Amino acid sequence: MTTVWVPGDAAAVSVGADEVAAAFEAGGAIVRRNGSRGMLWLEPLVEVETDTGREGYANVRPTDVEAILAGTASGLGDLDRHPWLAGQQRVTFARVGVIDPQDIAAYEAHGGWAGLRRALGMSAADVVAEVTESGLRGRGGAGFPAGIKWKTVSESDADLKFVCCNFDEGDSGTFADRMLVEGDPFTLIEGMAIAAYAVGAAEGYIYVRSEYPHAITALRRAIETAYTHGYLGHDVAGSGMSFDLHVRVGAGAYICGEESSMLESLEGKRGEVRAKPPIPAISGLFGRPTLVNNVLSLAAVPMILADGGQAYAALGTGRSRGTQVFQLAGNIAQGGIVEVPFGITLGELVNDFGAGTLTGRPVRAVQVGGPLGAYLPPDQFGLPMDYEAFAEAGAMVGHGGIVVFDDSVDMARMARFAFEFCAAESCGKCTPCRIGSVRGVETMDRVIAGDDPHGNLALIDDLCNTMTKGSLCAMGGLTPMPVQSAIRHWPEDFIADGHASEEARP
Amino acid sequence: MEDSLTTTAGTPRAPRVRAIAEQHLDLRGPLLPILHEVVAEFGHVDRSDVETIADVLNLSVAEVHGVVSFYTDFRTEPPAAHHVALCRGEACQAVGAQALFEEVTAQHRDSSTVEVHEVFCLGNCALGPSGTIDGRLRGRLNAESVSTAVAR
Amino acid sequence: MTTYAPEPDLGTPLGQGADVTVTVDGHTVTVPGGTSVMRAAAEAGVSIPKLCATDSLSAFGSCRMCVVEIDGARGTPASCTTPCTPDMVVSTQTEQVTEIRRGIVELYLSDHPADCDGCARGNCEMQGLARDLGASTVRYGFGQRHTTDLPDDSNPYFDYDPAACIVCSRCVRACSDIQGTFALTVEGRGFDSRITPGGTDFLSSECVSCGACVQACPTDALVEKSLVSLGMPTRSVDTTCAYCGVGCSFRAEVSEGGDVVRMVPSKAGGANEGHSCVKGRFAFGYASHQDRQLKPMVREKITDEWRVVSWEEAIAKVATGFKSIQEAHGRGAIGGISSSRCTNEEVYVVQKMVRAAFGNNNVDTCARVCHSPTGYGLNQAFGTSAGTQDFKSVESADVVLLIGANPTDAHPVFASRLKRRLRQGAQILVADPRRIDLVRSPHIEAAHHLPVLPGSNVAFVNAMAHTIVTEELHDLEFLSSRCENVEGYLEFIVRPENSPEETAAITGIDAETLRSAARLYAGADNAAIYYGLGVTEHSQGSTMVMGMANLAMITGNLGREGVGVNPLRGQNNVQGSCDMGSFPHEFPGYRHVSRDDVRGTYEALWGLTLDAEPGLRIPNMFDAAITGSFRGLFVQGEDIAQSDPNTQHVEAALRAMDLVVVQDLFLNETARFAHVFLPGTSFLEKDGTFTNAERRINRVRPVFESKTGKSEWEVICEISTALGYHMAYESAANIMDEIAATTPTFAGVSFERLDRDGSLQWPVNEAAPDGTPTMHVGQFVRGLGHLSETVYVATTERSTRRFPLILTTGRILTQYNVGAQTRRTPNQTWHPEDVLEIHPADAHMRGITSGDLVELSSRVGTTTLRAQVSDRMPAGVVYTTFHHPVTGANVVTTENSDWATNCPEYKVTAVEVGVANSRGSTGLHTLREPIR
Amino acid sequence: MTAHQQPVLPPEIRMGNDIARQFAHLPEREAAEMIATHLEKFWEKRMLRHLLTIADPENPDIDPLLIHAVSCLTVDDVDHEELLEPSGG
Repeated sequence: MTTVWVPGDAAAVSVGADEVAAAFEAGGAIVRRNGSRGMLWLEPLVEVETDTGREGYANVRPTDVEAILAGTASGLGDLDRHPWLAGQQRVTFARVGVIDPQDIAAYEAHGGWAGLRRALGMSAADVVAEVTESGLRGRGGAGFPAGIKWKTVSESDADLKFVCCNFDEGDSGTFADRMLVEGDPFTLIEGMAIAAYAVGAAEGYIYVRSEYPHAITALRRAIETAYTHGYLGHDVAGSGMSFDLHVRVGAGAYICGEESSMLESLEGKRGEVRAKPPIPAISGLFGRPTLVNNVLSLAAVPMILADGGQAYAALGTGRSRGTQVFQLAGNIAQGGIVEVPFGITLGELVNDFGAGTLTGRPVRAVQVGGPLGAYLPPDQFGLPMDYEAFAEAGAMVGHGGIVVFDDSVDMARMARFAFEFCAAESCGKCTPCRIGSVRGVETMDRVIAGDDPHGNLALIDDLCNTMTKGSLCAMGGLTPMPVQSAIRHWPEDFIADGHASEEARP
Repeated sequence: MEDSLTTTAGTPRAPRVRAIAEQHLDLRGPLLPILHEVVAEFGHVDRSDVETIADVLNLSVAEVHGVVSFYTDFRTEPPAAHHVALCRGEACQAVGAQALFEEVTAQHRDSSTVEVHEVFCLGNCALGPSGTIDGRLRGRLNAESVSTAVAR
Repeated sequence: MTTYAPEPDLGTPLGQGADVTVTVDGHTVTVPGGTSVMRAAAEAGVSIPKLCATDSLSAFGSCRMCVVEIDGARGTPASCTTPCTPDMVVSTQTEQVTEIRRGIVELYLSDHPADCDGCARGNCEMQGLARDLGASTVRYGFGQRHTTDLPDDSNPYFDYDPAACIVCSRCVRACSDIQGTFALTVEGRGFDSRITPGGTDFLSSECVSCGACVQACPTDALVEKSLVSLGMPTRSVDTTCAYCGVGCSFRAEVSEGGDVVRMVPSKAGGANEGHSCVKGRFAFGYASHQDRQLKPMVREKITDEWRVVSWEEAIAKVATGFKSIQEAHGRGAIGGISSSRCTNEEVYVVQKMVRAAFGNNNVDTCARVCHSPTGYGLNQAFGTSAGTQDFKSVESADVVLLIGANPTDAHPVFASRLKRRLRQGAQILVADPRRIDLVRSPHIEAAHHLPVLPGSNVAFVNAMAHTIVTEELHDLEFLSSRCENVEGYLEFIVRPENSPEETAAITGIDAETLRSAARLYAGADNAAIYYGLGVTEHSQGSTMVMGMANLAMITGNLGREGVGVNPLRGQNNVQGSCDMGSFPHEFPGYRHVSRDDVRGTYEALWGLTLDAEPGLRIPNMFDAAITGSFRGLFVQGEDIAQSDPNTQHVEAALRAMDLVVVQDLFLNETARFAHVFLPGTSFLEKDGTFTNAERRINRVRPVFESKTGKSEWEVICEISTALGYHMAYESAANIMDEIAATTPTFAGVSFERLDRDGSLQWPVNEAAPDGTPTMHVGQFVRGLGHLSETVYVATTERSTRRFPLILTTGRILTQYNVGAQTRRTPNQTWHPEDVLEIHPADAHMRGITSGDLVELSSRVGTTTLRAQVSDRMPAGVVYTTFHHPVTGANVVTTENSDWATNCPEYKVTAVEVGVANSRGSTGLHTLREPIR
Repeated sequence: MTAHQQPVLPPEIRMGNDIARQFAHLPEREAAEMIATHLEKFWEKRMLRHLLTIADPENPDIDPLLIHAVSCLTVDDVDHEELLEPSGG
């Protein structure tokens, strides 16, 4: 009988993968569900096991199943050799799309648990040192060196410490966390167990947004399996270490992706941002020292421990070490996951991997790093993906999401949307964000309506200054970034005469 | 409304909510899991549920009320029969989500059986416009495919 | 009296770490580590703009007005949430931060009523900042408002206008962090965020109207109704609350027209540190109530109409009347009762009048009926008649054993302090028949509720001690070095009859629960006992006080912060009235009248010979009146006909007397039996001192002139003089000087000193020049602490077939004692009548449902009130308050009293309850007869 | 309301009995002396005198210990030394 792999990933399912799987079963095939290979424009992307490899079939519909099983359909060849994948360096995503995400034996066969085993044989301090050596920086967006955070938590003295995984992936244009968890959940579990060991935490929480029901199910199943196999619980991998891991579901609040607001939410409170200090590493969840890392940060840890920090640090550029999982989204011909070392240029990602826009029209703008990230024009495509280089360009790498727009985009509308999104998702604690976001929408409406556009853009500039410098967290502090970058690069969209006034130019 | 006092099975609501809350008492910070379960079972959080949960968790009514009102998932009115949530995030906007949202909203503006909401990102940003229809994630949506799915 | 200026707000509390030195705008300042940059700046005299910060709350960081620049630091951090680090250099007034502040104020103003310049408060912090920053224009035009909700005027004392609210959360945080009620929250999020008392209006919410939110509000959103109606105050007077024994310090803020606009709790107040409750904060209107009787009145017989007379005539009548009684019936036929509502100085002159002018020791005080067993018991055990700690001490307690007290209702400001400590992790054991709020309320849960049956306290405390001793959890070192009668006591307490198992049937407390509670108490680093009238108002009230003292001694929980035995005094000056010698056997400072040295002091100073024999206590006076040997009584500020037990007996005694003189604010129940009524002064007219439950002597200052034309002490002096003993003082300060000169524990007290230092806790003398927050450090006042063998003796008051239930009494938050004050304020809104709480099973058995009128009968009387079925009650026990004369709960209480002090056994009365109309009653009334 | 009332003892007997019961656990002589001391320290003299006149050993309503204590009273010659201790009230 033929074995076929049909992705169970939410993206694949959203375009009919479940129906395709059912059709294969009806057709007598053995159906196995993998994660997505990340070549999302090809979903549902079905793979048929052959003697020479896994033959791929793109955009499969139930009606195509008969031909595929009969061997009469045209395929993509062995997927592992597909240039789009071959051009990547998958470290964190190495197993995603390859194995059955719930098959713990397959996980181990593909190198799983090696990092944890090695870590458990080391001192906690050495584990922290290994992470420090890897140069890993927080993948959630802020890019804070993971080793420093781990060290702070490990050195905080407390009866109880926590490890929290921020899986509140709310930025539009990002989906890497979700795909990792749906495609290879044990990697995250292993990363959290290593982190818990390193910092001395006995409990872990994964805060997942409720918009990710597939991931929640996958994670819960995998955690149960990990308990059954002794990788969680009172004796992790026979080491005597105790670590309990819980999944907590958010409730529709973007701000809960901000770490302190996530902690408030985990405590069962309104997800309002906390003022810092104290930092969570010293006083976090329920006032205890808490390590908060993003999914991809924690998912990078097993490899760092398995292969050594140096191996990871060997990848990348400047102070941006290792790989980043970029996500190509929006109006893009070849959208999906591209895991490559830092240093690749924005243009290579958009044009080479992404193959330009889906509509075939010219690219006009790219937003990098989510709704709080800057809009960049194609003339900046030479920028290397590097935290510092982006910061210098008034932009940010963030979580590695890249959203492409063609030339039909109205950048004034997008700038307005940035304020609108902030108004909808602000926690409301600090004044610049709470009131400023709404005033931003109103003022931008006047600009769009042609009502004293110069004066109102000057007001927007003042507002952006107040929000940037006055806000409590990145929500209010960075909302000006898309707004001001749009005004800077596309003034013609804001002013009928095509020129924003000098004073309005940030 | 009938379901504010009784479950669909006809059992009184308050004891059931109390039982749900009590089942979560061993969790740290159990309020959100409890509210999720109440919404899953009853479709919304009623004022009486707020009082019951506050009592079980030994919180003030005001605190629970504040939490319920913060999160969009914890709706306080019963849901319509069909629920469409369309993504208005930038990635989906890049492929026409704004027009889709406006069209579908207009189509169901006066409907008592279909409610349309905006969401910001469902993590399906390469296959937009995305949305959920009665809880199921769908990609590459257009007005026609939304209508077909709602009718199903 | 000072002209009006709000109390300065330094932004955030001080830190508690080791000192750090920083430079703010060129000023160098040293502050404790952990102190915010904002506070350090304030300490250096630099004011940083702020809206969400206030020094009574920890920093929140939401308004962002307080941004500053710090050398070497990125960006513009908020100074409220940034702690000082050594050698930090801060700039608070740069162009950059001013620009940010202007931008924020412009945002605030864009969401604020355009007419807010005219807001009642007049000191709106937001408007002030806008003016200071020159940010009055709003360029955003006519935009959305965060709310269109209408003002909520449901609370009788303050209004909430959401439109004026800047959502700084100070009110929410004050309600949770200071008051501990958590009645306020933010609703919605982002721009829609608005403050709400839980999604309803204030009156129907969980709000207890403590005023902390109003106090915290920086705008006109939460504002006193009185401020709206009377306008801004023009001057203020620092004084002390006249309600419970917590003794909160307030600033009375007064309008141009002389009306008190509001009472603002003082941050400098040692007892309250800026907090307040619904009574002290708002319920002061009685002082100007139309019911106040402002002129002296006399009548020949109590059935006659009152006749308004001059002070001279009234005083002459008092003097003539008392003299003729003494001539006919002897020196001991008259006496006086002083009031715990009055100042130390007023109480002192009353006892002096009795001892010097009456020539006897027939002086007593209303503390007789509340805390006299505290005096007896603590004196026996420790050698002085006072609580061992200050209130602040609770902040160091790890386990609190609360017995027979309901602080959230009766001592709310202390309760807030206690709850804060509990939220920090301290544990509480609640011994009370009722499930009071401290057993379980938001964020507070008692480790154990010990539902001790009324009358069984001593058995309970002995079982606690038995467990501790037999499980060897006692502190032998403390016992051997600091206590006496150790062997005798230990031999007694280990007897099987004191075990939890043996006493369970008496106390109603499960033995294992009690053992667990005892272990918790004994195992704590610091365990403190707090108690109230649920301890004292029993036939073994004094024994129980000694039992608690034993418990503290055997565990070594005395003589330091966080421990002790602490009475929660009922009235503002219970401690003081006892201190001032208004007991029939004691001179000021708890010195027996038989002591020649003490008598000698007063005899020399007063120029006469004093009686060396104890006089009559209040109940003895009543008994003697009925037998005819006691015929004249002066009563100051105590409504004995309502507050004392067995009303019929009290009334019979009053009727039997030839001359009853009442000095009070109102024509109270006792005045129905009076021949002379002398108008009294409210605390807003008094000049003097009150001493609170922590022995803290606080100044009471006149806010306006006496409405009667005289101070109460002046009236007493005039009566005394008319009686033939010349008494005169220049001022209240002069009286305190005499107290200090004659009372060793008050040696260092003077008005001058108090005005300078704020308050002092006695003893204040050479050994303790700055007062004594914690007593018995190192050794007890009496030397060794005395362990008494506290044998449990059951009360004679038992439930019978005819009276199968036990009635116990207490207070409720919004009313106070006999209600004379609070009933004359909008506090009536919350508690318009006394209700009888009854367990569902007892109610069901009698066909009673909530709201029914029921008849409550004991062997001495019957009254009618409304029932409230409540599972807070244990089966077999009913409960009511005694705030309303129309109920007259004391119609049913009996003549039983504490064996040692005759403090009435209010807490145990065998009763029966039945639906009223089934017995032919028709409505809410008492069986008390009209005078005519 | 008087219908409910029990036969009323003179207050001195009622209060004296209350005190006596607190000391009943002690040897009788010691108890009687302590009761007498308490009475002298806190009772007004006319109450003590009245108690002396009504303390009828034959009266079954009077605690025998109180009778014994009364016999120790020295009403007209109170030993002041005993009373010098401060007491509270």
